[in-house]
Amino acid sequence: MPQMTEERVRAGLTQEEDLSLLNEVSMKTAGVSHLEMCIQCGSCGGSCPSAADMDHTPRMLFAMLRAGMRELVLQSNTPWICVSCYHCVVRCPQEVHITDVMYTLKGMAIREKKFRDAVAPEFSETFVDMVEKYGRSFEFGLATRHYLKHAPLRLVGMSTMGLGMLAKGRMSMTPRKIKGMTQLKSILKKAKEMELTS
Amino acid sequence: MSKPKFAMYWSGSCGGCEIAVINIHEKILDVDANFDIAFWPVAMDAKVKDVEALEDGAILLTLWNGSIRNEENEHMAHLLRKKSKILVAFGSCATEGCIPGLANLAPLHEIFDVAFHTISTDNPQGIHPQPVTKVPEGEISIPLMKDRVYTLAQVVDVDYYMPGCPPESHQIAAVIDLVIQVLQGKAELPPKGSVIGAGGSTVCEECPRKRGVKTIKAFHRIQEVAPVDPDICLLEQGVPCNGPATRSGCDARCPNVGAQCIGCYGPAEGVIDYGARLVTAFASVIDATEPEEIERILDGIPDPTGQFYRFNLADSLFRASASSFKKNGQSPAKASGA
Amino acid sequence: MSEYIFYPGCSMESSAKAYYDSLMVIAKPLGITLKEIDDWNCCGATEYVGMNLIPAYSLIARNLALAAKMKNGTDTVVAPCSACYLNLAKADYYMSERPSLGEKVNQALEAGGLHYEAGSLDIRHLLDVIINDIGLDVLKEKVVKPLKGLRVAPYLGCMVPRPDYYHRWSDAEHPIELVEVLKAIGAEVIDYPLATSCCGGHMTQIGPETAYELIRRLISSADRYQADIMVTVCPMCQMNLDAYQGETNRYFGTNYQMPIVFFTQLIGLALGFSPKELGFGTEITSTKRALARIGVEIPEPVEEGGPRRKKDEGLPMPPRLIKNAKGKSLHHHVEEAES
Amino acid sequence: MSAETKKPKVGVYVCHCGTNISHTVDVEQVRDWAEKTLGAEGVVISRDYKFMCSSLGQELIEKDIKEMGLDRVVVAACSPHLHEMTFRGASKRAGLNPYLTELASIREQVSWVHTDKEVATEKAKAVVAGAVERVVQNEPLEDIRVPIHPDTLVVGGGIAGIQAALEIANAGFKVYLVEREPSIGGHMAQFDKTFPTLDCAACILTPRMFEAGMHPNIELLTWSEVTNVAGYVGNFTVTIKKKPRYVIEELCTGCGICVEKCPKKVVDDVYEAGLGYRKVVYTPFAQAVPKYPVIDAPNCTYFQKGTCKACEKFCPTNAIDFNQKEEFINVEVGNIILATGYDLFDARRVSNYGYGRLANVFTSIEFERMCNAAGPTSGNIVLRDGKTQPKSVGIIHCVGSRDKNYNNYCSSICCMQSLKFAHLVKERTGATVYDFYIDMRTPMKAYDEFYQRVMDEGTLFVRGKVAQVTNAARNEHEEGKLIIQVEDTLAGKQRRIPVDMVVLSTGMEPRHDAKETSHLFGIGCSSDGWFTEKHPKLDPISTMTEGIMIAGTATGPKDIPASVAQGAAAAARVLDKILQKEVVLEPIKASVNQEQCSGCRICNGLCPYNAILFHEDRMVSEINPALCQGCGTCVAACPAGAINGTGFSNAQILAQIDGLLMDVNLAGA
Amino acid sequence: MSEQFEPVIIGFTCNWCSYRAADLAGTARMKYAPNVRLIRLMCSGRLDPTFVMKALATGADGVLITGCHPGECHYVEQNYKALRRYLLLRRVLKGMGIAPERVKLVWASAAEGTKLTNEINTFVEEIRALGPLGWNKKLAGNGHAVEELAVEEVAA
Repeated sequence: MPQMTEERVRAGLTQEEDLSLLNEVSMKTAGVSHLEMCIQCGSCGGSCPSAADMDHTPRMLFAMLRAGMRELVLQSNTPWICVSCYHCVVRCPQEVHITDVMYTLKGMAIREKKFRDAVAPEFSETFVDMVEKYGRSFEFGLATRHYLKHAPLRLVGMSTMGLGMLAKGRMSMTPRKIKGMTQLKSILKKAKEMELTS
Repeated sequence: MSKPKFAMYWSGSCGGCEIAVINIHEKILDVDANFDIAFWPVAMDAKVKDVEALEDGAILLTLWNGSIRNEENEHMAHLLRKKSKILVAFGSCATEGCIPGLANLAPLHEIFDVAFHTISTDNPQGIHPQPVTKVPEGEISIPLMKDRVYTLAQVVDVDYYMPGCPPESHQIAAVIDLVIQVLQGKAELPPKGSVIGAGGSTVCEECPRKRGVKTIKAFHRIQEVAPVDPDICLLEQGVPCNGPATRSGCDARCPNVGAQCIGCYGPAEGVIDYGARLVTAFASVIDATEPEEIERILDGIPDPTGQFYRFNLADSLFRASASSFKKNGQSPAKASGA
Repeated sequence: MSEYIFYPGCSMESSAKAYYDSLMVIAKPLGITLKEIDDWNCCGATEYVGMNLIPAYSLIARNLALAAKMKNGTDTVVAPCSACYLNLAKADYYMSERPSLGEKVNQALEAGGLHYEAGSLDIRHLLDVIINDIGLDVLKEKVVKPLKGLRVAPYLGCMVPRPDYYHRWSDAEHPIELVEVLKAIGAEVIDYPLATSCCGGHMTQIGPETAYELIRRLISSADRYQADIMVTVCPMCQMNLDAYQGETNRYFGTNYQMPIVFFTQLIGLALGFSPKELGFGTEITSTKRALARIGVEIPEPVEEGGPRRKKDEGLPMPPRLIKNAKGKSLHHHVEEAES
Repeated sequence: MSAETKKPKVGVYVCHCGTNISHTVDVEQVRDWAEKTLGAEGVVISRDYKFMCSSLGQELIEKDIKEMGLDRVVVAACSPHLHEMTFRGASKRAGLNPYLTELASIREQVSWVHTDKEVATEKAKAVVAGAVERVVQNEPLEDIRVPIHPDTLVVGGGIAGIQAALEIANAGFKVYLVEREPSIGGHMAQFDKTFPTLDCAACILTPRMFEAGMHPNIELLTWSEVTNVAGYVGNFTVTIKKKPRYVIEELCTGCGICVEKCPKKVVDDVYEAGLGYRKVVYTPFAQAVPKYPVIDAPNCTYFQKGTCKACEKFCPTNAIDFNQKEEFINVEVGNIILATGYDLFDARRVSNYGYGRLANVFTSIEFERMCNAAGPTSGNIVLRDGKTQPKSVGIIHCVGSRDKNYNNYCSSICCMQSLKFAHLVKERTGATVYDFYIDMRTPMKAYDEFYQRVMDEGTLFVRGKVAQVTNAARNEHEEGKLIIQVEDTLAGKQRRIPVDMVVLSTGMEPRHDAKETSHLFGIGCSSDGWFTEKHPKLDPISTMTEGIMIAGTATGPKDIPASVAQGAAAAARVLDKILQKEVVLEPIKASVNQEQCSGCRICNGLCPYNAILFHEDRMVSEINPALCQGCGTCVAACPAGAINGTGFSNAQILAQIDGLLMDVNLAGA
Repeated sequence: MSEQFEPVIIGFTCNWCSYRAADLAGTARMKYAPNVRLIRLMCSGRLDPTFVMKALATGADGVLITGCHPGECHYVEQNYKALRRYLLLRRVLKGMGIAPERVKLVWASAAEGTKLTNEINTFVEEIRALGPLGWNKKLAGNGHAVEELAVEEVAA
């Protein structure tokens, strides 16, 4: 099995059948993840502002990746709790692209339908749908569709705030669509065909 | 006792070398006094068949001036080699290709195009020379061009080399004196393969300009340096003078009159590639360490290849540029008429 | 006059309208010309990159490709939104760091007749442009109404100083840029520890309890240090701290009333523009009380809240490390004490 | 052309190196090919052997030289850096000039780095052909012998430099010991206790300092710096700048009255690490060697304002001299030992640990001074307020070390230093001690036992790299404390631990001016800034530059015993050279063909050793072989082709190119 | 020809840095492309442009020059001289119609075995992409008929 050296990642040299779980995640992550360089120091888990709500600290996830515990990793809520604050990234002594690895794990969990709580994945999917439909994000549509599905009660609670936003002109009830939707669609279509190791 | 035979031949070159020989003034009488001029088309009528009729080695000394550009040149080189005891590559064209050698930067078809089909050529019918042309009287042919310019030594064995474009007349006179002394048993010939009529060092040796440790911040074309200091090394003034790498023997003619050496005497003794010496010499004295700064300074030499190989391209390690090797049906045999 | 290619981002059209309005108002006096990228699309926020790789980066790169077409004397793209800034910068950086990604993204872009050469644009956040291109001196010069007496908590959030691919910021955790800008417009800037901690990001949508705790930490810290107002450079941060403050209060049984506005809004006030044209009033948590403190009268200097360094007794402290924008440390001086 | 006069007789010897080479290279095939194909180039015999470097292998070569009259030898084996000397020695024993033997590296450059046997074998042939073509052009050379000056320069008066100086001086040879601070002693003089024995640092160091100060063979040059180094092994001329002390050493008795009377105090950034003050006229510490004080001119009131002169007024021996100027002296030495030590990592760079921002975060060196009875707190462990004893202390390992954001290497001493701190805190305050580590590294004698002792004392160990130290309290319990936020990786949970004091175990860094120093002495320096050893394992105290040794932390982090051992080892190497009285240099030198030199002077500015001189009278340049280091830059630069470089001549290299490309041209033919 | 083109590359190494890096790569059993054949010089400053031209004219497809990092030259600063010559040499090569990318200068310290192997691998791929130079074959032509040889176009 080829080692996931930095050179190989940069060059995108891989074959799916060669990949261990660690290497697979590394390959699917933007940039050079340096995941294999983790020394398990815990500076990520220590830095994380939302670690308290995670079932595993990021460090543990990396150890589990190394151990090939695919199911456990993809079921973990950790990537979904990640708030993209990048504290761990700048503190990591090994320059692991931790936040980007979290994104990769989310994507893998969605594709393999391994996530245990559907709220976050479906929020992402809704968001992506909106963007793919209009080319821009549509907060009102996103919020209503998301809350209707997952937190109808919260929608009621939130409505004061939402109405406030509407009243103050901070939320539009109609989406804005970009002109080049056809172009964007063909770009995304081609991109989806090419997903690195799908 | 008959006098030993002398020959001089002019192949691919401008003819300046022949003039240089004539420029030795009354010394030319010594040639006539000591030699029987067997073959010298510029100076007297002669036929190739007369040369062919000579015994091999019948000519004592042949001065060959010119590069090998076509098959006729090559044929004559082989002929005169066979008939001569001593064959001297005379002048820059014969020794290193000289200006004709710069043709090696372009493919043959481009050379033909430039020669026959550009605005500077008066050729209203667009005539393109053919190797063989049918005329009512039969077929006439002209010699085929070779793929590139060769030096004499690349085609036949050469005994001595005499550089210069052209060789300095006083050097020619000195060589003739030497040969006459050898004939008279008063001197010995130098070892085969020697460069004669020149020094072993480079032009700086003979250059009177003052020189110091060189650090160069910018290169300029000489006309952009105003005024050029008449007493200081040109290179130190930023003028890319080829003198440091060019064989001595010309008495530093150009630097003496305020022009930079352009390198007609070719490389110094033992040097393999003339241009490489200039690359390393000029680069070594640049006063910069950052790549961007170095590049900026190098921009002051707009055509390094042309400057470093003006006389020496055909004898360089590369011999020619990549494009001259291009396969494109440029040979006159294949080029169709206009 | 400095000209920039401008990527506003989706929020600027809606939830962060005040940011957009105030930016447009202050741009002219500060000499900033913004050429909006024609037909830009959403950067994908933190959601799209969490779904897939090539499509996400192609989505971002479409903007870069469109921006590159507009290069005309300037190759700087300015984004006011932290997430947009980071996504654009990240795509540019990763496309070079990992050429195989760059190639694939470009193959996708070609399907739309576009191409982007990684590294050909300079992607910068608005704050960076204001402090480094316009400069504090020019900013100070333009101030007509210094915000004397307004205690401001600078809140930079996460995605501007981190991960900072091109080392533009003085520090990833305690950067000085926003502080300097706020000082330049005369505000009293409080030194509280959480200026670059997280606002909760998208957790307000998908895991509100997590988000509320993060919001509480920020607001309570600013409050403890007696800030009148918090200032942000990011639509998401503003939205979370402002619009979800009520929810947070309900969740923890607290009663914070900490207004949060965009730094461009405060610059606008200092430059003499009216609150209305700067978008004041669109915030959910009212700025009324805080704003009343300025421009009315010169308030007494307020006792600085929070821990204070004692200088005259005890053991000497090393001077603070001041780093320049490239993160290099400037040499420190010898502290003197006459005996 | 000289080779054509007499056809050379080359022997080729291909080594299996056990299976190190033969595993990937078909050695027999290379052997046969060499004899067959390279016959035209002069190869008359080609052999293979299991271990060419063994005595039997060498005898094989010697026998062939003697019996077959070989005049050139190529050994295809390992890197010349390993065994070139070995095989040249074999040739020499057989009566062949050693420089007519070449080593072709088919192990490091072929068998170890390639996998395909066929391809590797072809490359090995090319490498052998290159060496054969080259060796034919080799010329016999004679080693150069130069006498060694018996004096030695030691740069740096820390424990490694002191040790080296004492060893040499005790053997009866003169040493100049140069130190840029006012006193020798180095970092060790700042410490309180040394791990793991808990010896008092001063108690074990000061006797050595005194010995060095009093030794008749040691000339101490403190408050001095080396500014120029000329010459070469055996014959260095070193220029040393003596900074003005403003105190006449001959008159000063070291009574200390001037220090007492000086009215101005400044923060002592050097000896007290910024934690305490010193006077403007000062000796860094009580046991300083030499005892003479120094006036810190930039901070001195007299130098600033032209008044005061309190020190001058009170000095009983009139030893103060405000007019002193810096002085440059030249010394001749045969060898140099660099023991220039390390700098501490600037902990402020790790902004998430709050040093410089949060008062009660201390660095290790601050903590050392705090623990030291002679330090600013008289040995009391207190908070920044100077009085409050901490009830809980957190000690953080690896600050600035093992971290790609700062230094990627392990500073090697921090674990033990942290354990020592933990012990001292416990011993002196009884406070709760937390020790945060990534990996506990205690590999030397009695080190792990010390770890266990500290564990036994009740220090609470947390395995995790601390994420941040903050004063942002989240609850009452954290209020007013420093909170250490960390993932306890053994528990798998994030923890926030409130403490009163944090000690950062900061790592070692190369001296900030290490690069300049390496240039000054012409030695190698890694991109980090640590000096490069000649061989990291087998010759850790030598450099690539003959005559210059390195010792102590200048080459990388190490503890006191290792530094002392290196100082002694470097001294032993120097003594070895002194006793040999002369040194043999490889005859790789450039020389100018005086006939061909045109005097263009292009080479003149290229030599960093000023070995090229220009004769104005004859208008030619000439190279001083004693100064020439053999880099060959001038050889490559000469536009007239008038400079020849022995050992790496144009003919040799061009022939090697022909050989390396032989297969390409054979295939084309 | 379906077979992959295997370039032949001559590498010039400095005795103090890159040659030792190559030794280190060997000792550490790092693997790299076998296309590069190394010549040891005492310093990159010894590199005469003649050597590069000779290698290219004699059949090499590329030349790799390696030296100590700027500021780390064993002989103080001679690597800068190598850098200057290299930059001018590239211009001359371009004039000769040879892609200047066929000659590459990289810095590698004695400790950088990995870097050296990476540089070698990268360079081999770059030369592979450029295709054969085959100057020796070009020169071997008989002077009459011009052989069919692929000639690279060099942008002006």
